[in-house]
Amino acid sequence: MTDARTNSEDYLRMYRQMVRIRTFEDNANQLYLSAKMPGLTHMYSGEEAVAVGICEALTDSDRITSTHRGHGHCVAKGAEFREMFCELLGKAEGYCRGKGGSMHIADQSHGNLGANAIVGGSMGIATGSALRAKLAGSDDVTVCFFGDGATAQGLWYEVMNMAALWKLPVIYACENNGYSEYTKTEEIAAGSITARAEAFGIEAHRVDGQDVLAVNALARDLVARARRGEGPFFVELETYRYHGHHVGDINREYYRSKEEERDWKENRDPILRFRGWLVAEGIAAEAELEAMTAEIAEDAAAAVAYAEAAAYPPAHEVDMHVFAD
Amino acid sequence: MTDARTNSEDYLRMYRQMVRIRTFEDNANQLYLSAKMPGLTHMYSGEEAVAVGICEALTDSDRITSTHRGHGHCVAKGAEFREMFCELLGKAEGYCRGKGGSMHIADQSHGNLGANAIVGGSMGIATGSALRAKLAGSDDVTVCFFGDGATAQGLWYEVMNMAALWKLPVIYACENNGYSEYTKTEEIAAGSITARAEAFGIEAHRVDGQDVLAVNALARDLVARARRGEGPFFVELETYRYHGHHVGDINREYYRSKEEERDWKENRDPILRFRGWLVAEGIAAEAELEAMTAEIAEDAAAAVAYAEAAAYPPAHEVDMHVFAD
Amino acid sequence: MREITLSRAVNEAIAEEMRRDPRVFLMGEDVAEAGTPFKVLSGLVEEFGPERVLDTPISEPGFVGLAVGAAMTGARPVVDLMFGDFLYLVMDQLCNQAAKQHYMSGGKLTVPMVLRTNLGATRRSAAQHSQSLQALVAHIPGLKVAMPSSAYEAKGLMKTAIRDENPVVIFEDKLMYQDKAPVPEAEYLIPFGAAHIKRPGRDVTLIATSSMVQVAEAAAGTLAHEGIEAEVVDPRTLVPLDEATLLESVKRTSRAIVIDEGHQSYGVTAEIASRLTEKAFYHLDAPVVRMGAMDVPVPFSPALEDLTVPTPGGVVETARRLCAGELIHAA
Amino acid sequence: MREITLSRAVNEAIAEEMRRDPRVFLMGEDVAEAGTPFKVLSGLVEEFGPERVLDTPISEPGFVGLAVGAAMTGARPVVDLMFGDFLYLVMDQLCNQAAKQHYMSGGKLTVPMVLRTNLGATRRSAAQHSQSLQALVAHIPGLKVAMPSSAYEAKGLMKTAIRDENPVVIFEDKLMYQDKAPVPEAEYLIPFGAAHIKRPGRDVTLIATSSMVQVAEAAAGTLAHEGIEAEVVDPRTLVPLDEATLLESVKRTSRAIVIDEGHQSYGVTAEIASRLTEKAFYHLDAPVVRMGAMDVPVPFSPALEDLTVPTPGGVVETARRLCAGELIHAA
Ligand SMILES: Cc1ncc(C[n+]2csc(CCOP(=O)(O)OP(=O)(O)O)c2C)c(N)n1
Ligand SMILES: Cc1ncc(C[n+]2csc(CCOP(=O)(O)OP(=O)(O)O)c2C)c(N)n1
Ligand SMILES: [Mg+2]
Ligand SMILES: [Mg+2]
Repeated sequence: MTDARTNSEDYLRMYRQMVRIRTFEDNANQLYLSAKMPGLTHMYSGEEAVAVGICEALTDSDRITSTHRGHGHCVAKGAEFREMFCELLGKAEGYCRGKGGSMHIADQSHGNLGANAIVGGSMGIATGSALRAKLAGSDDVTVCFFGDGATAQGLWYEVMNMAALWKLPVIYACENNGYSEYTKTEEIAAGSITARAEAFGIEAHRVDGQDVLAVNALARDLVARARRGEGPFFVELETYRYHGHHVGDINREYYRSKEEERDWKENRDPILRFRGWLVAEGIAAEAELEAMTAEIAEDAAAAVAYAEAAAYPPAHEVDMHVFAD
Repeated sequence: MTDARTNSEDYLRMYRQMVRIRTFEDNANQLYLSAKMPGLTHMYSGEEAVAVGICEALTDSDRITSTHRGHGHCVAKGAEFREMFCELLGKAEGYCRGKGGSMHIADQSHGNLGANAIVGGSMGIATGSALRAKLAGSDDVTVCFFGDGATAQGLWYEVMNMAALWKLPVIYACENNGYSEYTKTEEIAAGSITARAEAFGIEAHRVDGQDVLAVNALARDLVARARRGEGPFFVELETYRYHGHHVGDINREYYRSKEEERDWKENRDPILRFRGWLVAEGIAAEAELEAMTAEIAEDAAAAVAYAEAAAYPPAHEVDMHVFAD
Repeated sequence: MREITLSRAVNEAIAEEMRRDPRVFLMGEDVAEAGTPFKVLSGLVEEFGPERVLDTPISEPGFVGLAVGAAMTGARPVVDLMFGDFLYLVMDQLCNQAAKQHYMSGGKLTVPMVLRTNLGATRRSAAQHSQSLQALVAHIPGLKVAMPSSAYEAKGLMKTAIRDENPVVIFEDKLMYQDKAPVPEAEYLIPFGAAHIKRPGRDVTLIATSSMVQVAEAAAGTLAHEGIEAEVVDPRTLVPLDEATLLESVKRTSRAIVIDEGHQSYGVTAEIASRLTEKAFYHLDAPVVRMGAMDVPVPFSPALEDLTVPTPGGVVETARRLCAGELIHAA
Repeated sequence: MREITLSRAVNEAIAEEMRRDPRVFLMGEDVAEAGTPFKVLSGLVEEFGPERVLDTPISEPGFVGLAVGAAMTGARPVVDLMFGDFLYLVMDQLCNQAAKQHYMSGGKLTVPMVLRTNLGATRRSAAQHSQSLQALVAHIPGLKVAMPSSAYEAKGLMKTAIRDENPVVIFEDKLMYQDKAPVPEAEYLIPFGAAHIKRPGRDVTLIATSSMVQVAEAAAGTLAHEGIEAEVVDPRTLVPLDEATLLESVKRTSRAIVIDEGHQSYGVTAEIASRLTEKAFYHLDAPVVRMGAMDVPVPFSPALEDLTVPTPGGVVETARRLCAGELIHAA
């Protein structure tokens, strides 16, 4: 497994997944700007190396829980554009038959237990999935994604305590993008985030979230160890979101500067960095990567077109799925 | 202030307060055993040095929040036996006109914001009291008492974060008596409790909760510093409860041994230890302390008798106090 | 038939289901060796081991969250919430997460979990350990709500709850744990949404939930001596609610009193009374009478606490006036 | 009279009270520079400074707890809870702590705090950002509950809430923040427990809360063209509830529809309908009709979401049938 992920095919797959996320988000943003998408949505652009680096270390039987900023996790865990765009537009062919939308997109088939519109709301779910694995003697691992802002939710400490006491195969992955909504992390988080996990006896790591290889190497190691019962683990991933908090957050200079945004985009972009490396290492030629990007753009455009033309769920579905039989 | 507390008068007052707590609890337990007390109650016996050591470092304008095991804090913060027993028996002259009972006893006049039947339930209240002090420019300090079991409540981490960010004059005092109900602390608390506070940048201390002088010295120091804006602080106090989790918890050998109980009572009793020291240092003679104990016993007996004879609140009070005007 | 306590009945139900289905497990505070403070679960850890009977830290939101995640991925957790008053702590996990997963995922995810908790005042446990909060969860689509009124219902409803594919909240009356009732040795289940006529009568329908069924039955006994035949109906589940049986009874008697131990205002009695009024308006001789707990926090003092809940005496008096036509003039 | 938005009205109310009383302060997520995601509080931090307009971490139970403690010791916090759906997270602090302190302490402690939050679906925000949870808090003794229906009420009720000695929960309709209404320049307060007849009429009473008042008014407009004069009554506060005004109207019109955006079952409409039925039974031509939101989690898809809430068209249709006597046969 470790070997398998170090070959070119895997590198290219990681690259492809990162570009797929970026492309998905660009299209989703466009849908919003052209008033074709109902509601608001939170862009993952800039954070691609986190979702991809981690999810590439997982199999379909491993589970993840996602957040309000969940498209990246969903793509990285194996979801298809078509069902995703359908869901974002509230169409019947969406992953959740249009009932969930962006903030609740889930993809059972690939082990994505769903985005969550309650900050920190999935921390219990992820830990419970790991508990189930342990009780059932199954060796799957669950990754719980959440943002830096979510570390303020008391729930995290409650579930970390149980995960540590019971040695559960769960990895808490904190995407520290420096902000929760319109507030800088340092204004709302005292002390040290890694120390908070360590206080429960949980091994904690910090990693550059813009470096997909570093993220993936760490993730592969921790996933393997978690499978062997050495979990839980905590990882803080330093990253950045390019867009506003949500698609409607356009004027954001009152809380962060254009220079800061430019710096991250120009100097630390996870896709550009990885692309440079792939080319420098001779793993892929520029032209090959261009072609891949173009192909993904076409896929996305086709999926968007499909979703736009797709049908809404029929009225009678409104009171279906309240209860399972 | 610091000096004032090092003289004999203060030592004797601390001793008296510890004996008053023990005596109160013995009477409360008796009331339960003789079926004169409605409901259940949680005995503080064994933990007297914690409440007294800390509350003796406070003034009436300082606030405390208490727990389900709250009689000790109430006495230590200055409450009277009579109003306390009336409250425990549900009588109109109780601190809360009989409406609160043991688990909600509060004594506004001495800054006791009340016991709480929700484990950890007062952590927000204490921190909010400290926030009010800071906003109002007042120099009072708030102490938040809670048990080791309460460290499992997520609320604690949420309020510690805010207390640390805003430098609030609050002291979190964790009475670690080794058990939450019928479970040992180590079975339900991973890692280190002091490290959990430290992770938020909060200065943390551990102290022998059976040594009233050590507790008081630390408390005086931290209270003074908190008044100067150097808070918040965390203190873990190692202590032990002599009775069961509540008065009805009689057969407890399935979760803790008689030897363990005997060891704490015989070798680490906070009252016996302090008494030995007072006599050895020549601060008080045995006879003097005996007399004090006897006087307290009489006070308590009189208060119990008074409370037993006192009137219940009249029926029309049942729907009073739902709303304040 | 043998008689067992409500406590024993719950214990048997869980044990039987744990034997039947290895995915079922139990979690909560002091559920293992201690068997809960009410001793309801004694013996289970000995039979099923500490892996399936998990003592948790005092982290209600946390362990309910774990149960949701375990249920979503194939386990069938039964969670013990020591006091119904702690529901407030777990509302997000229960109502934002568990209740909505199936719907939000368009039917793909399911959350087959049971939250066992309790209700009931007059135990001198004061305002934070005496509440009857069934109305809060009954209001949230996606949750089923069961209210056993005796050992018999407690066993049959618990078994159904554990087999249900949805999150179910069961409220036991903490004052009834030692009450005995006939419970068959042979396995049985009680379906959800099937009200039970506990006592037939023609003059007035007493619809009572959980703890209040005993109150209604005691009242019916007294009323019988006065020649008033009260029918006692136990809905057994609030969600789903068996409207048909309730309506059938009320249409026959023309008079109804709804009794529930939750606070009266914005509570369970309002919903049941409204449904009866909407669908049996012209059969009613007088407005449906609601008897909930007073709209006050539960006071500690015995002198006050007993005034806050419906009593047999109060029900008798109300039924008497209702049948005498006196309540007609009120409206 | 000048017209201002609901958002502006809330802002003015809070600013005026903060100027008047130095004990009043504001806390919540992104309330300072950002002025909340809805921009309701813009400008306040500039006037009152970051000590009185406190940005909190994303710790709802924590900061509501802080507000309770601050209120118990002399401050008067106004807490911003960004979405009404987050109420589940703060229920313990709100319902076990804030609501009960005054009673449990025998009248000695008070908790003068305001929790500002919102309600309302059809914003395409899906199941966890669209709920209308007023029934949950209205059920808990010790909490007052206000439901402003326009900028005018939003200002007057907010000022009253801040001066109240008790915990008050105010639900604003998040779809109405930009709606304008006439609001006097001069100071005014709206007392709690005083319903307002928004539009007089003799044929049917439409009792509507918050967001649903607009729906009722739109329906009344349409009905007027058909010769049906609907009276629109806005209770303005659920706790205390102005029963007298509601009853007076219903006794006059003999027909009532209660409209609220919370889920219908075990919700607000049941309580109001029950009180009307209990006290105006013999004045009613037909059972009081309830129109709440469907008992489903709020779906994301616009095609479904719009079906879940009461609409003017739905109210018109119901009122028409009610006035034509058609609903009589239903019961
Ligand atoms: C419990 C809860 N509180 C508040 C919000 C509103 N909210 C949505 S996203 C967000 C910020 C989250 O920050 P972070 O966890 O760092 O994630 P990021 O958006 O940066 O990815 C907030 C406050 C919410 N959805 N849930
Ligand atoms: C939120 C909540 N959960 C559970 C309980 C039941 N309970 C009462 S006391 C207690 C143990 C508390 O342990 P600890 O905090 O160590 O205090 P101690 O009793 O040891 O003083 C528990 C679980 C409660 N009252 N509140
Ligand atoms: Mg962030
Ligand atoms: Mg303890």
